[in-house]
Amino acid sequence: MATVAARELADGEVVFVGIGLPNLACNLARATHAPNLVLIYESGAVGAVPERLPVSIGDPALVTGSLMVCGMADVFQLFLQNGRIEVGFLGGAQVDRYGNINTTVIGTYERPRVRLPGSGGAAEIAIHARRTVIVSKLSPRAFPEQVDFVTSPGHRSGGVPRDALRMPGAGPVRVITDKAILAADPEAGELILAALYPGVTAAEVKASVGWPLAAGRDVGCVDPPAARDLELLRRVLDPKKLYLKG
Amino acid sequence: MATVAARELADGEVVFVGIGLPNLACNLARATHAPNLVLIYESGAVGAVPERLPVSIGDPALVTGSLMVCGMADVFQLFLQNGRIEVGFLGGAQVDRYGNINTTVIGTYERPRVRLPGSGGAAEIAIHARRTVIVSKLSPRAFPEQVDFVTSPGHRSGGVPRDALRMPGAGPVRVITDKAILAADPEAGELILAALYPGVTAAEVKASVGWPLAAGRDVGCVDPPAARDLELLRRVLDPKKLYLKG
Amino acid sequence: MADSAPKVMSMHAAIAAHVHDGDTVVIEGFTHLICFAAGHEIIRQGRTNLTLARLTPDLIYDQMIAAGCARKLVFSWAGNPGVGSLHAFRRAVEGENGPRLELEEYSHFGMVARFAAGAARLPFWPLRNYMGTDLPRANPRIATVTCPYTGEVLATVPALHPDVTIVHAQRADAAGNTQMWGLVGVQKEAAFASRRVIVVVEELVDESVIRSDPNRTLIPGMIVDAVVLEPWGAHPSYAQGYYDRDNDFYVAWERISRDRDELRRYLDEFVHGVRDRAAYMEKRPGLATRLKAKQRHASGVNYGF
Amino acid sequence: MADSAPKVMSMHAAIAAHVHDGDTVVIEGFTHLICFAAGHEIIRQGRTNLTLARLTPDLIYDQMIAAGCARKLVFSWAGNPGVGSLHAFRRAVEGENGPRLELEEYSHFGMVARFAAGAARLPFWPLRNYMGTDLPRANPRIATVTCPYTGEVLATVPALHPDVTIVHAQRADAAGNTQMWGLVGVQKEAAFASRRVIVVVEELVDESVIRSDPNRTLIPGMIVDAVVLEPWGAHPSYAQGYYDRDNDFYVAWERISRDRDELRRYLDEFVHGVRDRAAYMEKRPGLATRLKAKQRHASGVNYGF
Repeated sequence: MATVAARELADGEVVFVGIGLPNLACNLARATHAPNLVLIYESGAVGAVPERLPVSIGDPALVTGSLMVCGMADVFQLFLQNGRIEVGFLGGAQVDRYGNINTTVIGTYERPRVRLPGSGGAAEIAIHARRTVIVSKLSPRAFPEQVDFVTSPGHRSGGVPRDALRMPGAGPVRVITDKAILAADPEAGELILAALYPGVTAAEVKASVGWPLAAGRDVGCVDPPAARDLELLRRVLDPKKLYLKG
Repeated sequence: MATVAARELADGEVVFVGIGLPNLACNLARATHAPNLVLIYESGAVGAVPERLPVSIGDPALVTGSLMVCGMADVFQLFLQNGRIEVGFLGGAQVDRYGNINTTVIGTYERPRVRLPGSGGAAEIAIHARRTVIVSKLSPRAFPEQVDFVTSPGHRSGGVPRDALRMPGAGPVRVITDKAILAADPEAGELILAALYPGVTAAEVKASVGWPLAAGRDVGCVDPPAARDLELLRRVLDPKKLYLKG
Repeated sequence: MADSAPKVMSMHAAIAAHVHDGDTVVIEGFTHLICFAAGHEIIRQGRTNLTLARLTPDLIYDQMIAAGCARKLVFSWAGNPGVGSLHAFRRAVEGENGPRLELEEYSHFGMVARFAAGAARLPFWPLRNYMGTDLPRANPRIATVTCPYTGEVLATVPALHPDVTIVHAQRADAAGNTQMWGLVGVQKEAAFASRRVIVVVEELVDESVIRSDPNRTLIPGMIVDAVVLEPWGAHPSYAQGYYDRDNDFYVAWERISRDRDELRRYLDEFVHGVRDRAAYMEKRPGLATRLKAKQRHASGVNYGF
Repeated sequence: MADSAPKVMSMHAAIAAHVHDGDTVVIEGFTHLICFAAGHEIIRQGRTNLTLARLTPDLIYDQMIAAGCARKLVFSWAGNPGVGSLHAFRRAVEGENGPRLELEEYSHFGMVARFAAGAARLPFWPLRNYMGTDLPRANPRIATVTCPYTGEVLATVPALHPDVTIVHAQRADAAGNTQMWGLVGVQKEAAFASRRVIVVVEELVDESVIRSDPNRTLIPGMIVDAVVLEPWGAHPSYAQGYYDRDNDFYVAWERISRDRDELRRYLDEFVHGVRDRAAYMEKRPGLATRLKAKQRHASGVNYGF
């Protein structure tokens, strides 16, 4: 997933990095095809060059040697709301048919069965980043037809499309999972099957998703990770296997 | 005037310092009875201890050795609008019966006879400082019944009192001139004669003011400057006579 | 008015003087410089009915919730950063009987904007946000305002005015002029928004150190009520240039906080069982050596004229 | 997107590429770090119909007004700081035929708020101000908004989005990551509000210098279009740690600007008569020695972990 997510990033882009796999993907992209990627963390570190894999988005390794550290009022107002962030990574407990993400509650808000951490910066990243990429493992529980709570809006929330809600960013253009890549249909905003990992069938992916998953015109095949990338991930970027579990 | 203005300041107060005589007065107070005065300049210098008399409110001597330097957004939002400034000094080309100050135009706004610099930070200092002190030389031209343009509001502007306009600060409590001290009548908000400099008559002051100047119940006599204060002003604080002209 | 009473005091004295039952308390810090020492002292002094506000409740608010200090939580992300859940928080919120802890929930931008409004003494702050999310449904204090120029409808959040904000920093002078570097989060705004401010520092320095680099000062002494010297006071959080984050403890908290009894034993031993932070550190031989920061010095600058 | 085209260029090239006739131009700096060199190059390149915006027009905008660059002035205090008037400005505004220069006038707080709104991409900024003043009568763009929580009526100003902002700073790297200290005014907000940004520096430094002290960075390279190395480019304004303000010149400007012919002679000799700032400095032997800053070094900080 990390290597597939890394391919979503072009050199020179400004990316709002979340913790976990997105962080790994961004650092992999920076170490390979995108040396001029500018990593921004909601903690205030801009142009970070972490010497070790950060264990949180507030890790001291993100500060030492970074280009700029600013307060969080600046992060959200001058960078994000200002429209300076080109790509934002998002993840969540639930992702639905229109790319809405839930990181707030399973169950009702008032009587939650599972209380999740909440938005953090995800709601505003989903609204403002020029595009977002969702990273999440595929399962029927994680991909319901409709999320229990819209923390971070996708292409349609409550039936209303993004542009009618005047959201500045383009929303989740791609969803990177462990079996396939989904992409947002440009018109309907619905997530459809875009590419399959080697050895995975479309039926398998459809069975892992809570709505009748449509397939794009050309369902591609995801290239397997390059040996060099795996080597980098395992030896250099995450030698302690903090994120590369299983 | 500098020595008289200095007496308006109590030790430990936080004072928003203007350039010219107010600056001299504040530094005199700090050198004498108010060593813990905190000087804040609209340029962003907080707790300044200028080694030389600053020639402007943006002088580098205000920065070197100060306690804090912040951006102007913080000066106006976090210090002034937040209500942290106890005393503000103001001056102006015209001061009227209710302590309104004009630093914008003589004549009409559209066709000014004399174009003055404008508000700078004066409008918001007049509104937000917990109290203000006006420093201005007495003359009929400088003290008309009504200013041509209200840059910085006093106790009544357009006939409406401060509290009806919901201004946080108390407004100009004292006007320090070269002949007398005027004070705002607590009820009417009108400037009245509070104290005379030695050798100055009430009639002389009344002749220098464009409205029928009332006198307070006890018109006091302003103590002459202490020899020590004059010495300090002439030898230490303004040896080049930048502000102590004539 | 810059008060002339001495501000430097012990953590015990600062909490006793400035944190009262029922207060809205903010211990800010985004991963960095979170003042665990102050949270522990609040637990030791048995404060109750507190409204705890901060962006990321973190382990310290989880401990305070477990210890019974909190009535309400105002927040935007309640998790164990990089690890998982805050289990005392979850136990207080999940389940069929409904929450035992009142919640007022925003996103990070919303919380930052609440502090910004408080610091500027504006009643609200506008932000372009929340369209399409369910957050305004969960929290009716998220409202809207119409731009007088463009007619656009923007989201608003109300100002937050804590009774007391506690800020941990690398250094301050005795008057509370405080310098921080590395991640500075929303501490400046929280302090200016607050009725009272306690600053806790790794080093108490001479005024001349502060005055040598005034652009580094984030919080002026004039808004500070108490200054506490408490080295290692942010552990298991960190202080850039002083000590690293104790990630092992964050990982261990997953296990400790899952179990009420284990959590109680933790509080008994490391909070109630110690008098102050020095005693806490004595219980952890080797910690200081393991986490002590390496040297990475900033290039100099000249302030002369 | 961080552009890969080289950003370091001459002042001539930067102005030619990024300042066009009719643009809204901001050369910010509150007394400190005012980029006279950029203003002079704009005059030399004969730009016209500019809307000049900044809090304090200062001598540089007086010169640009006299040179015929300006159609409009957006400002809050138009004087010669510590000295008196800007006479070219006054001549353009006073008199019975009415102003030849369009004015849009605020107070400092209003101008700061306009830049803050622009930087945050909000259409307006709320402030508690202007009650009782005649400023909203003189400038109808000062409007009001009603707080959705308290019903209070607050003043508003509209966002300002300059076409180009020029910032003078002590140091930057080749990518435009810019560090400033001393008075920093409203430069960060102006740069973020702007469509294009030119940074002019006393020293072009290696990226490692910037990275050694990231909290000192005010403007990130990703929003910078051009980087110009121009030592003494702020004279007669100053650069903390590099050179003092040339107060003698500010005093002299009172005399020079009072007289149209004398002002023209000044522009002929010191603006049109030189190719660049190096040539300007050659015309002033002794200036560098007289104004060079003394050493007052900041206490160090450690960024290690």
